[in-house]
Amino acid sequence: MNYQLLYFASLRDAAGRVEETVASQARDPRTLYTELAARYGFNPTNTHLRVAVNSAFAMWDHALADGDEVAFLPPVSGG
Amino acid sequence: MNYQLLYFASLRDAAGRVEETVASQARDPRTLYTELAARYGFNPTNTHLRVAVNSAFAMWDHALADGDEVAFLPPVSGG
Amino acid sequence: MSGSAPRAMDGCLRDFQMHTSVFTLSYSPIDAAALRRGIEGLGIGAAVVFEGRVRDHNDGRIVLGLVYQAYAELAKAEGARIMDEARERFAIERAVCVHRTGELALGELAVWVGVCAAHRDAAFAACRYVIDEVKVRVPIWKREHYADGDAEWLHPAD
Amino acid sequence: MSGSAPRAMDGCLRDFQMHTSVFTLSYSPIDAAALRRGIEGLGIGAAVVFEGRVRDHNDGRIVLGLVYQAYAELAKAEGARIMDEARERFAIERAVCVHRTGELALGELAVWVGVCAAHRDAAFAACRYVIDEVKVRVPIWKREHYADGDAEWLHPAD
Repeated sequence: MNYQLLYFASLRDAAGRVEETVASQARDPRTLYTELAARYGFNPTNTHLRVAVNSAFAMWDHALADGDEVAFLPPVSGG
Repeated sequence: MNYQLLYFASLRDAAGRVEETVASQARDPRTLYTELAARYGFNPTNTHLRVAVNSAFAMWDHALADGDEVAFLPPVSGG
Repeated sequence: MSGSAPRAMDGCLRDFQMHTSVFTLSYSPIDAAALRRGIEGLGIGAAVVFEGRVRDHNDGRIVLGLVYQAYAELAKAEGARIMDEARERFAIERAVCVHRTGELALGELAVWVGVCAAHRDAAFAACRYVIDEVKVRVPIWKREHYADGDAEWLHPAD
Repeated sequence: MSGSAPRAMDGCLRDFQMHTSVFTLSYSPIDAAALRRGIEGLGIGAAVVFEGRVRDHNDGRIVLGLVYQAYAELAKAEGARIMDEARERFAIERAVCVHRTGELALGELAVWVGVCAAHRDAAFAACRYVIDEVKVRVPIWKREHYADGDAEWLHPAD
């Protein structure tokens, strides 16, 4: 399936891109993150991150659909 | 002794004056207030009031000196 | 803007590093924008401002306006004590409070409290402390004018 | 002033009686004076404003400036939820929060929260609630530039 990935903050710097479309066999964010972590050198553990699918917070085992927009969110530091 | 009296809020309305100099035998604010309450129809009990002498909060049994400025302060309602 | 508040604030701006606290009375309208500039600064991460305004109703009665009367000398002394206490109790940089006196129309600012600090905990706590203490300790009295023609001094039971 | 914040505020002023809460992001500098006018009103006795600003130091390092990056769509949605929660939990009239994005210089406003209410208890509590929740829930990230040439994203441990 194809996913629209968005990257923010340190993950954006590590991936070297703001967004991209990836083709992946992953069916949930957990598996997708593991793929991307291997590709870009992200921290392989994901316990510090949150997941958003289609601009809404989602669970790590959320069932992804083709074309979904997915973002892995580092701890926030606004305010 | 002569005292410089200042009146505020409802006591100013009841006394019909902002300030005045009074000659009194009173030697403390408690006695002075009793005199003024009788003269102007103030509430004879003073438990709701505070006393200031020479622009500082004072006790009801403060020893007054000739020329002291005395004010009896109703509960405040600023802010 | 005339009145003592803006002048006090100009002083803050001129002597930027001066840690200070200011309490003043203002017979003329309070200039919130000028006061706000007095609590800015490069070392300051957080500012909290409280504004008390004249409401059009109180306790179910329609209010047309009000008068604040102050025992000015004692009010300024007691207000200064409160500001000093706020500086002692909380890790703040500056605290400013201006209380209006005289006749106020609906919507006008009655009191302005501004506190700045490195962090927001102290700024919130100090701002709250100042307004709470000012309301119960500073000799200022409010007389409300009501739509029914009545007017009265507010003397909350202690 | 351009940006969505002033426009949101104009809306508040036009429809005065509308009880509302607003969360926006602003790429241009935050106009605190314009925002403040959005929380005025004749039924309002208390207003509390929190301002977060760019400090010249953090954790002992000298800061030269910073960048806020936001996941805009989710940030606006989560921010709106926080404002709604504040309205549900506290007896307030209006709550407004604007968070800056992009490059900020020292002293610039990073975030502005304004709440107005009939009474100060609710105004203080709601203002505090909004900034506390925004800081931990809204997907916005800060990258500080330091005097030693380093720069890093701040990702506080959860």
